[in-house]
Amino acid sequence: MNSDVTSFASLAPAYPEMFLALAALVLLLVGVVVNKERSVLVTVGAVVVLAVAGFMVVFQGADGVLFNGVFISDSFSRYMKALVIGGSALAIVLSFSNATENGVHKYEYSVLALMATLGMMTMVSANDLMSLYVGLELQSLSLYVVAAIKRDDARASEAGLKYFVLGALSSGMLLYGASLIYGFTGHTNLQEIVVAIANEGRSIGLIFGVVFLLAGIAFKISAVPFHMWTPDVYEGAPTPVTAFFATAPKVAAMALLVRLVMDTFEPITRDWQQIIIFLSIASMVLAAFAAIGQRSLKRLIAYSSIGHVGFALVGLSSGTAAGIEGVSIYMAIYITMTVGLFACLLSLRTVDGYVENIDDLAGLSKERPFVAAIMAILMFSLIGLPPLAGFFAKWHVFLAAIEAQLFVLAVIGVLASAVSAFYYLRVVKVMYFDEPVARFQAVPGELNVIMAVTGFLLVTYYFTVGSPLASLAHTAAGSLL
Amino acid sequence: MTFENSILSLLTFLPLLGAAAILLVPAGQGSTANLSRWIALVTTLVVLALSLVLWAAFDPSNPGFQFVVNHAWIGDNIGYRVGVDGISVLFVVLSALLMPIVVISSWDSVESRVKEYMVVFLVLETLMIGVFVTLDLAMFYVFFEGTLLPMFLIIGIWGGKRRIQASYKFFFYTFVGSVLMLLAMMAMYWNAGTTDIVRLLNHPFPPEMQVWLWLAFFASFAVKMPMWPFHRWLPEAHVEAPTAGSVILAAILLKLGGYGFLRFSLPMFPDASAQFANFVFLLSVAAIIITSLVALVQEDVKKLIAYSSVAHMGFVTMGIFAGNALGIQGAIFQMLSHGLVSGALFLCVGVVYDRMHTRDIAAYGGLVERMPRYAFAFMIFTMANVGLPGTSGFVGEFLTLIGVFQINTWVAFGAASGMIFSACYALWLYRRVIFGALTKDSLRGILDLSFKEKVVLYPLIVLTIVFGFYPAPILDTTAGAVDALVAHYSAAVGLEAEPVVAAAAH
Amino acid sequence: MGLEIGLGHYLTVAAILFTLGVFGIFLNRKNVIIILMSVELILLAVNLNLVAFSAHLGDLQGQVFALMILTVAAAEAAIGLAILVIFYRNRGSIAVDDVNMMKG
Amino acid sequence: MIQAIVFLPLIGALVAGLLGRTIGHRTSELITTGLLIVSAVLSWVVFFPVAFGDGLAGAVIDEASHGAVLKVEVMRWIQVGDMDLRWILRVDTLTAIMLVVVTTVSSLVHVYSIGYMAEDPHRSRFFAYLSLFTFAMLMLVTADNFLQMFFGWEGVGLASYLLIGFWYTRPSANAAAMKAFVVNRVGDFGFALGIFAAFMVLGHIDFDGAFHAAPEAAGATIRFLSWDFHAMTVVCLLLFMGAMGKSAQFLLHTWLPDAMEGPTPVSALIHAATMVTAGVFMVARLSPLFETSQGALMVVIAIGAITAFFAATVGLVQNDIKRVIAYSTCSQLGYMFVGLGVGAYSAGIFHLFTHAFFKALLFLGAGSVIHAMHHEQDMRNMGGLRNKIPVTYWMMMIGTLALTGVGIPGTNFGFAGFFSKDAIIESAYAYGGTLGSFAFWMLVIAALMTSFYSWRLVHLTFHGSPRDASHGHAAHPDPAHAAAETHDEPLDNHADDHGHGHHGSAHDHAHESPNVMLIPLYVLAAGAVLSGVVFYGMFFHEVEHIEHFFAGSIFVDHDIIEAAHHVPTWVKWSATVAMIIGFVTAWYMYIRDPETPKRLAERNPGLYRFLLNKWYFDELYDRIFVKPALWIGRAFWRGFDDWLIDGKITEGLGRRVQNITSWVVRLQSGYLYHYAFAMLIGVAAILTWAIAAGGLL
Repeated sequence: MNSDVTSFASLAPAYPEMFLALAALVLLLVGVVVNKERSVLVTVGAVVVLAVAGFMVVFQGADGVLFNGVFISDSFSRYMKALVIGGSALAIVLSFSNATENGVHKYEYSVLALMATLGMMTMVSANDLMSLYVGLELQSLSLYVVAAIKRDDARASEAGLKYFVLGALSSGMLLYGASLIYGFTGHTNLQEIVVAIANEGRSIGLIFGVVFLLAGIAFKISAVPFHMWTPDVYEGAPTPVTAFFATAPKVAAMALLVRLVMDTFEPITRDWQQIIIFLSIASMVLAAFAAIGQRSLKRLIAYSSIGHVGFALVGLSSGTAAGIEGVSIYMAIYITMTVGLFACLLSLRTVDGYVENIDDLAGLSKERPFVAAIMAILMFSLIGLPPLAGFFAKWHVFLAAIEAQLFVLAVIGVLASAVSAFYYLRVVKVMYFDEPVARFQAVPGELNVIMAVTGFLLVTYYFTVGSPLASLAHTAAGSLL
Repeated sequence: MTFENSILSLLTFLPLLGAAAILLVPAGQGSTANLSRWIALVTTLVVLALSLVLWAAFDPSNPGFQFVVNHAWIGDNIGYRVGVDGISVLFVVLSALLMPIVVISSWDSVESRVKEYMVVFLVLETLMIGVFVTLDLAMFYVFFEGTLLPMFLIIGIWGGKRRIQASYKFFFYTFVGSVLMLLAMMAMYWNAGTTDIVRLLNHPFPPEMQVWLWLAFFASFAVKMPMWPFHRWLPEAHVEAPTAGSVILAAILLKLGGYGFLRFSLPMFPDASAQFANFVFLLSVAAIIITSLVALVQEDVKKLIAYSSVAHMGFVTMGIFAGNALGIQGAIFQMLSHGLVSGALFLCVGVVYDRMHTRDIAAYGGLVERMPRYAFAFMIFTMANVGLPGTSGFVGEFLTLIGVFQINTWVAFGAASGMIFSACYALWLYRRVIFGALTKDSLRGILDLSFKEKVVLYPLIVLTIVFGFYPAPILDTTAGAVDALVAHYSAAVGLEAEPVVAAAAH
Repeated sequence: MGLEIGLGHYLTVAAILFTLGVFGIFLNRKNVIIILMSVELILLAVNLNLVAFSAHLGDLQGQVFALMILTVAAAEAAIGLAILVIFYRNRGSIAVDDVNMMKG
Repeated sequence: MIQAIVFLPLIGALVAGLLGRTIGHRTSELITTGLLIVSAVLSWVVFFPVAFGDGLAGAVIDEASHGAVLKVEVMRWIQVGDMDLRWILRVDTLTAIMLVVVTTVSSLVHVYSIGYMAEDPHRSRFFAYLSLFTFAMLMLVTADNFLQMFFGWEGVGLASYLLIGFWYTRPSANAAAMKAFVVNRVGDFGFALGIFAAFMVLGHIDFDGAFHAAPEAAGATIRFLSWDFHAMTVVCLLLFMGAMGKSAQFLLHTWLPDAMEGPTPVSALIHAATMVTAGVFMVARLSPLFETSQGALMVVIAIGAITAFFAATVGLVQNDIKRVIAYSTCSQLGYMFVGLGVGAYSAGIFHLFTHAFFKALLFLGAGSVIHAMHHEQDMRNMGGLRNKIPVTYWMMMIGTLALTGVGIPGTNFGFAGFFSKDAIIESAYAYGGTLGSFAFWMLVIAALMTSFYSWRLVHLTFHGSPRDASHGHAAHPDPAHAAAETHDEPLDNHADDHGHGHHGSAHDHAHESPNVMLIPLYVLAAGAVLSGVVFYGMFFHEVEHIEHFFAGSIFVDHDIIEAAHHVPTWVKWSATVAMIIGFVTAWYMYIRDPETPKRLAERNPGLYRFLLNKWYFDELYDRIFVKPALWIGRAFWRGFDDWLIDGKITEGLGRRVQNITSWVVRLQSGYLYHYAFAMLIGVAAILTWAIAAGGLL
């Protein structure tokens, strides 16, 4: 191994990860030392650490490939990492109120979240099958634990178990695929694999490998048919944890997928395109129908996230720069909507605890007009109804698909979105058209802020973030090709 | 910031400002509702005044777009582009005109959630005006589809007993139709490389592509119009919506479809339009005849008027696809006139609904005895609905018919029979509600128009009659743009229609 | 002429092991522990693959990869067992059929 | 001045209609009536120079056609593309005649109504409607283009609708009003199509332009619906359809008898003197167009002749005094159309002119009778009123004499109807051919029947002995007592304001009408007596005189008029003889031997019922139009909209979605091994697909 680590400064592209790793360990120490029942210090510290890391990512001076080519930092990775960090940080903020009730009051939660985030950042920056695997596992193992962190809760432990078993299976598949790719190309480095594929052409073994690898990642983004864990885990895990699951890991896995297919498997675009289209259609359609049958809000959100992954994949399946842009914008908006959604969910407590079922929202608009309004905005945005941000997200991905002449996919996609409108509207209907039944408790301040901000961003997307976000995504996509 | 480049933006977003102001009104106090009403009224009145200024400043001799602002904005595919031409400017005025009217009409009749109500209506106004002024394809969709949101809430929250089904049907019919249009818009961007409507208007789309684009746009506009047989949502939505909702729905939202046909289908896909013209004619005539007959047997006042709207929209689609100046001018006039008349009719229904809380025709009868002023207003609008010369309803009907007669006599023949049917159902309604002996005990104490109701209805009466006798302000405004459109269309289609009148052979 | 053990044979064995592991996950309806073992089987198959390829290609990457997998697998097994323990504490059973509170 | 004539009634209507409640009934009456009288006087001022002087004052003389036309532009109307429509008041001789007829009869009816409607609580509304009607009618006759005529056309339809349904509390009045409007709309449907066709064929929508273009278009064909037709025939027939509706010609006549639900002055003004003659006016106005299509003219003749005959047959057996006169009107309109159809436009207009006077007289007289009988309209309950209301009696006598055409052929002695009716009958004979003979005989037979039913009316009403209920008679020989619907003309609060008892003693209490009602009768009577003899020269006597008088406003066919003057003597006498036969028969059946009608009815029950039920047209239309329309409407509503579109497709789609949902949700079983299996299946499927589609096998 020839060492190109000549100076610390040359590691600049990896500073955020390094900082995060160190800080996570420090916070772990702090947690162990302080060891209180409720560790406000560690939680706040984690948020601060993430904020700093985010800052470092955004204002990072240097891009490049490090550590013998296993790590890459470029505009795309920084864009995605910023989303990951943002999602994680907000998820931790969401866990702040009523942490004890949710079982996320222990310092381990924040530390694990940081570890998971580190894993995700590694995924996003992975430039080698090994770093890919290590990042993925760091993320997954942390999340397995987090899912079951409410130890005395039967449903949470079931969620953890299911997540673990299926996650392990998917890891196995991913590894199996990785091993085949390695075997048939002779390389684990992604850049070298591209060259090898381009030179040697494709073979059955390679396609086997690609399929297994993509299946493993599809599990992480919960694309159909690798989605089965999602509703159960979302439902079983404590709500703040679900919020975490629904945001950052999705982005990281999606970023990984984008990098793999757009970069590594670029020479076999026609092959993976079929797979992505299949995953996309299956996700959009199945989620649209399955969600209609849900009564639990969290299961609804789970299916909704499956559906949204399908929509994001519509952009990816185009295999063009516009597609990457579309996915990038989609994930940003998706994260915003999801965070807002969980903020709403966490702010709806009655004396009996959190609201679980859709019908419990009846008449919310009279009881809590603000929360109801934000929730309605979110629902309309999730449908993709203009002028809300969700529409622009769909606009970008479908535009890419149309430009790639994937007309059938696009038609199925918009029809699925029409079906999906059905269940989103049901939430609005229950909140606005039905009569109130329950009394709700006061809403914690930070949730109000998060809701207000997300609501504002979604509504004013066209005027405020739309344009800058589009140019950022453009740069990000440019760096990948 | 000059008048030229700010007036349209101001018009579009001023209602949003009003909505924001209402949101800032502290909730929970007795005066909240009243303050909200006043803010809404003032905002809409200012918008109305501005729209009139716009109309006055509009140069009818210029067939192109005026007051244009054109910026690229999100990426390279969504821009901020606004401008009006002769076709759209009057719809802006119509939208602005009806808003203060609906605000006043719901002054007393809406008592729950007044604040939200006014906010939603102001948002709706922004979206409606936005549809007509935007010159960006994507933004057109944004505004067009955006109207679903407030309307869904209006029907669902302030509607009648079966409001939920109605709001769902409203939403899904239009949503499913327009998502296909969304894809077509993307395909247009893909083909033309721009979402600038001005440039798209001059972009020649390949004919085989036009067919698909046309069909996708048709899916959206035909539902929105609504054309038979995509109309089933309308009676239900109208019946369940609160009065103001019905008014806006009938007066403005239905026009979005017709406007869309004029703005997109005809000029951008001329070949496909020519190809599908007979299909549209068929549906239009079916709408006119069948829905008129259906209206004849209705037992619910609002439903009857809703079905009559469908029939009247048949004239619009027919006129548009006649593709000549007469037909298109007539279609635009018909839309504007129908905006006034159907809006007014729904307001009239609202007047008695507020008193009796039933829409059942059988529950009324002999109202003229106690409500002569109401009977008078209702008579004027009924006659306008029938298309009596001297009311605005006639001009549009006449122009579309004479326009389409030159293209296809069968269509004109079928559509003209609508004159008979409209008389049947409208007078049959009038006879059962207004005439007859006042024998029902529940009606004995009914009061004639209140001051606010007069304020709402009388201006509409005046406009209905003035534009019936002197439609020139409207026709002059639209003439330039329509002539340009017709020239463009016939040039694109290639040849003049085969002359229907043949000179004698000898 | 004895049987030459080539790459194909290793791959076949690995594929069989992998399949066994996968089948072990969804054919077993009794004990979650068996699932954990099946997972290990899958990882074993992968490692076999990697080492075989590594030997075949004559580089070290595959073997390095295999070592990493071994390490991670250990952590994974530990976490899996930990989750299993709290599951057992809550439900008093580790039967696969009992992991069925949430569905739909 | 023209503007004053046309718009004064509108002002009156607006004042009475909008401010009626504020200014009071009396003021409204006076304002509307006063304005109309002014308008009438001005009309005569316009008309006098035309009739007796040197032509229309201020008119522009068209060199080519010698047409004298006065045009006043009011404002722009519809300008689109090639079409330039303006509100222009056009006055020429034809218009001047109509102006006089309309304003004169209208002002007389206004005056009469002051008396007739004296106790009605909605008088100002009534007068507003009357004035509105007059305005619309004036717009019609002063129209300079098709569309303006259409405006007036529909405007009078509206006024007619409002006036027929004036007593809105009566279901029968509402039904009649609606029927009138709708049936008229059927005609207007044709009219409108005619306008469209005219615009397409002629390229103009104003009359002058259209007339100039007509000769060139005479040979053109048009593709209407799916067939090629002679263009002008299509245009004229479609336009004539409008005339049929408005003038209650055969097939579209059903509304006119029902329209008698309106107050009697309305019947006199609208449904006798003016509005119903709009069709005649239209054909005359468009005579340059009709002249280009012999086919269309033949249809006009046929329809006119059939109507004249048909309406007369029905008139024979009606019992309601107003309905008899209504059918008579219908029949006389048929005469007019025959006159127009054969090319003797001036004769048709002449009959229109005289008919306006004597028919208005008859209606107002009938109104006076009804007024006297406290709103009893059934002639079977009248009789012997001659002594009770002598003035009315004599006025009705004059009207009857004029209607039946009493006069001495070959001389200038005769009532108004004598001149005009004979002119038409002679022209019809002169037209010749099968159609001409058919029309001639139809008209002669109709004349006979006209005489019969007119005298029957007089006999039943004024002669004999009282037959109302209090006089103990079994009311009437007629077995089928079907005409009871008009018994309670106004609602109680109108009728009983008289302060008299019930109609049981109506005859005893019969009283002569006040002067305000009688004076209009005198004026009309003068017209009924004199209008024929005075104006015979201008309308029919000499071709040169006619041409000078009409000054190009209608087409004048020299040949037919010349030929009409030289028909055989028996033809000239035919109508008179028919009239005498009718008179004698009526005298025999109702004075000499009053049991005869009953015997006749019993001997021919089928025929009797056929006539009494107006040839079953209402039933027929109900069966073939109204019921199917409602059935189709209901079918499309319940069957198509609700069942198919909503139930099966929309909600069916919703149900399908629910089905799929429940199936999809069942996939999510909650069992780990199912989840793992799904993943495996997924991988296998993707693998297969990727390899197969990738062409690697």
